[in-house]
Amino acid sequence: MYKEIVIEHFMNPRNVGVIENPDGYAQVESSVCGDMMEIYLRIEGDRIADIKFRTFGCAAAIASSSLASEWIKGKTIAEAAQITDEQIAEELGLPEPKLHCSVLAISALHAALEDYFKRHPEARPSIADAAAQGNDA
Amino acid sequence: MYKEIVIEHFMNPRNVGVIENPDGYAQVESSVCGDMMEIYLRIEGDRIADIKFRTFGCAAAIASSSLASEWIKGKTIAEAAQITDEQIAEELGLPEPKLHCSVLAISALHAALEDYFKRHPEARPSIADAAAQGNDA
Amino acid sequence: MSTRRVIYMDHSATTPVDPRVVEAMLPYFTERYGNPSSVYRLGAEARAAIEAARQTIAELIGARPKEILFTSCGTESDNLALRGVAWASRHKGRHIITTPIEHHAVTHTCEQLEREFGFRITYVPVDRDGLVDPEDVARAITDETILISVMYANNEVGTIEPIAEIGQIARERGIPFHTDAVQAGGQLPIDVDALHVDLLSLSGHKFYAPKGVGALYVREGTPLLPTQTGGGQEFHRRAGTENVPYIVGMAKALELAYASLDEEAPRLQRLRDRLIEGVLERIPGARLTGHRTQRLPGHASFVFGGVDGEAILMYLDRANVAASTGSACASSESGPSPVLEAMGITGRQALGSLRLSLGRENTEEDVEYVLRVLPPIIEKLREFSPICPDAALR
Amino acid sequence: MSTRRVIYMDHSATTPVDPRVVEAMLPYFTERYGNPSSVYRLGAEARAAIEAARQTIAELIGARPKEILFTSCGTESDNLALRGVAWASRHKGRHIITTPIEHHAVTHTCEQLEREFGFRITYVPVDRDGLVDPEDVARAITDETILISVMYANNEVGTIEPIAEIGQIARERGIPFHTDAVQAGGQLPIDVDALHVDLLSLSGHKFYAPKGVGALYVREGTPLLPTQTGGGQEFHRRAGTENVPYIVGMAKALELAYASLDEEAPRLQRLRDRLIEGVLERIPGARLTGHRTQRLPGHASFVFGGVDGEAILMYLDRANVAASTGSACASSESGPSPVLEAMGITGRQALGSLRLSLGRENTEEDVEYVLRVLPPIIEKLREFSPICPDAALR
Ligand SMILES: Cc1ncc(COP(=O)(O)O)c(C=O)c1O
Ligand SMILES: Cc1ncc(COP(=O)(O)O)c(C=O)c1O
Repeated sequence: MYKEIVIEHFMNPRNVGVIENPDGYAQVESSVCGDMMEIYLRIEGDRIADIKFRTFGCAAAIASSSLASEWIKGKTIAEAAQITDEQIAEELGLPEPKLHCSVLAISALHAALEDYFKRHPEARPSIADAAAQGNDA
Repeated sequence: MYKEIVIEHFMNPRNVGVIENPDGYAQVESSVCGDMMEIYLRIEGDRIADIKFRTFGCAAAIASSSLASEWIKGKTIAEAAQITDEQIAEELGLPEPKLHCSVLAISALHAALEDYFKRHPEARPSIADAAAQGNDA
Repeated sequence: MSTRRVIYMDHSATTPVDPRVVEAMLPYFTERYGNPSSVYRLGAEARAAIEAARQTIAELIGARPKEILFTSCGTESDNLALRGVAWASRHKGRHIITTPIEHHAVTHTCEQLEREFGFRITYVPVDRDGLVDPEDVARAITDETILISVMYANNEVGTIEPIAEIGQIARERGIPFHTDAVQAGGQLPIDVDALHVDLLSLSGHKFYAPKGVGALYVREGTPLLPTQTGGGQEFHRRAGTENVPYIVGMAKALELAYASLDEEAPRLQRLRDRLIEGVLERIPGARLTGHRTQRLPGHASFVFGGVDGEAILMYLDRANVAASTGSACASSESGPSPVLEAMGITGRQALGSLRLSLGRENTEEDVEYVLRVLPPIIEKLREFSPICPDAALR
Repeated sequence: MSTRRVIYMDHSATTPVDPRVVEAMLPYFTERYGNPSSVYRLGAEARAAIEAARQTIAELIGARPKEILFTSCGTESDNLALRGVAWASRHKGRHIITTPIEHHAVTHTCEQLEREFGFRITYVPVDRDGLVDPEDVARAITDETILISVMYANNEVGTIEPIAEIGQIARERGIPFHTDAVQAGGQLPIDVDALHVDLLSLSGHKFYAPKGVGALYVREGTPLLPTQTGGGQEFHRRAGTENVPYIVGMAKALELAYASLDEEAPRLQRLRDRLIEGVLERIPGARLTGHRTQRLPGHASFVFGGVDGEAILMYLDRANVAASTGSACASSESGPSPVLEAMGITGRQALGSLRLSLGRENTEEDVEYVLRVLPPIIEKLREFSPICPDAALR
């Protein structure tokens, strides 16, 4: 059911843990299956300097969290915001019933960024920026 | 499905054939499955001196005819009239769906005797005789 | 049993399992025994085996894997097709079109739908050869028609029906079309698109897989209410822990059948034609049932005047030949065959039917042997019979 | 796969086929391949094998041979019991009583009867241990009640239900009583008269026969409309060419299971109790689900706070232990288990369930091995988890 890459991330998830006094934080739940994820961000300038997560969920949920954290860490906020759940699911080769697990990881990231923007409205990328990023990619 | 005795009678049926100018004759059909049987009787005094039959039907039908003919041959009319389809079915060990095949043989005998009685009313056993026979058995 | 080899000529009733199929199944009993729904590796391994089998069968009949459901037999496939579509569409209409020569798995299901659930069934007629006229199907369609079911090839008389033409008509009218391809599977090429079918039944034991496994092709978008509910197996359309060994075996068997079809079909056809010729030549009053050429490659069927089919079988059995009279599955029902009746062969004549269906192990010698032993059997039985063969033949 | 032996502790999901069962089945694939409906000797031989199997199973559960129907799996047995009785009795009433902890083969069938065919279903509650109170069943009966269905032993939590008492109540009210004995078959003694059941489902693959064969006991006189129609097999109650090898295999397997029950049940029970003790002792916050003593001899099931069941399974798989979370058949459905919910174990807590079900090959060493590898797995997963175990436990 799972590809080896899922197992690998699941057995050795990157960036598990918490960050004390994070710059961005969120806890989200999946309405589909009850999975839950927590994301902690440390942001330096426009860059996500550190990320930690904790996930309650199946192998796919934990692997999605781990892969997402790996991709996010070190990226600029604008870059990180472009990562989609489809990309995660594709990279992990998730089977259909597990697609919602990759959605969970990306929702958690967005929620944690939102949390950061609430306290740092100046950091929120304008729609124009986002569009420019999109064209770059 | 069939016991060896059925196969034996079926492969080597006794008394197959016809009797020219029989004393009693009948042709009967099964309403259940379309089987058909013909019986020819030669009667001497009160005894069934000879019997021949021809049967269109399955192994059970042919074996029932054969066994019945064997039992009937040489018996008195009164004795022969006592033979029942249950006795035939039991001797052959017929499975349930084939019970009607033994009925066919006995019906044919009764019809052939009836044919004889029509021409020889004096031979018809009285009810008292039949009852006496019954008590004897 | 006798030590003499049985000459098995009842492949339309069932076939021996091919040793290569047994080989393919064996690991799934004692080693790869995982439940395909389990997440661990033993389970994933079983799941993968099923999906590979599904892929194989889909490719062989021109379908997509998602359109193949595994069932427990041809009867279940037919039942699921009929009842599943009937229930799913019952608010649209309650009229079903079929033929009088279908297998009991279809006709008795139609009868239950009629008697118990208020459906109306139209049986379009067949001709003397057992052929359905597509025009008759077209004429039978009403606004209430929710399903048409016509078999691909008949089990009793071997006739191959004009499925593509009927499918075309069904397609144009937007009515789901089911074909019972249980006899055709592995014997005739199947392409669900070329045949324009929406549902198609297969049964493993007719092509050297075991008894107790079948498949139903269901074209995407065909309405179908599951008739076996429970776990989410088979895309939530047929619940029940999957019979992994048999599913693997069925795919293997169908693959082998189609891989050898190009040689095997003409070979069987030659044997069949020799058998038909020989029987008609050597047995007075013998008559072929079913179409002379548009018939299953290994299928020869006859009626003989004045004798009963079961009696012929028993004599053949003693001569070490296994054959059948009408449908084996119908042997618990007595009386003349409704299939022959529909073709105009009625009453006692229909009781004297014999089916010889050839398969892989059969050789020319087998055919010659049967042609040697059969005529004296018929002759002997006719001696026992009160029905003059000539009269019976008219 | 790894060369290390897998420690298989998922016998409630399925079992490996016993080699003696394979042995018993093998001749029926390639040698004794006749269709049981055929009249010749190859057919009669197959018929005799089926009837001998029927006799064996009937004797083992205190039934008469005519009351045993062979099916294609436990799911079909459950479906036939429910749908067959429902349809046969629908003019009498449309009320069915069951429980919320039945297998999906029962609950999803009830749901379809309710949604599509106008039946009304009452689910009597269970207590924290998963036990049904017979008094609740008695109270749920109305004049419209046509069937009661309560499982003998639950697959997820192992609890054994008071079937005889419920059967007594059903008997007194003249209502047919079905029990799903799929988990109990071969593990608990079954006597259909002592249990007062009218219908009872079995599935071969839970007692070392293959997946894809089942049986349904139907007490004489119980109303039942066939749900698979066609040939006259199984006393006209379940059409379809019989799966001769598996039928032979299932009888053999059940015979073996009951022949060794007196030693095997206490042995499994000891292993199970050691497993339960060990887990509760070594894993903080672990909780047993199901009744402590009134449970299947080899069945141990738990919930752990703060971790997800599937994640536990995957880690166990890597440690070469095959186990399950809830019902394997339910693994295509997500969300918390309705069985645990019915027992008051709700939400995220119910997601962290683990079932270890022991069987013939399992040894004391296996149990000790699991007790060694499981605690660190739970610990590690809790480290990943945002849910404080203590909070999750309340
Ligand atoms: C045309 C046809 N349909 C359906 C069936 C039923 O298939 P099964 O024997 O697998 O139940 C058969 C075989 O008996 C058949 O010949
Ligand atoms: C209690 C119960 N009932 C029914 C079934 C279904 O049986 P099968 O897997 O043979 O379809 C199972 C097994 O999955 C079960 O545990």
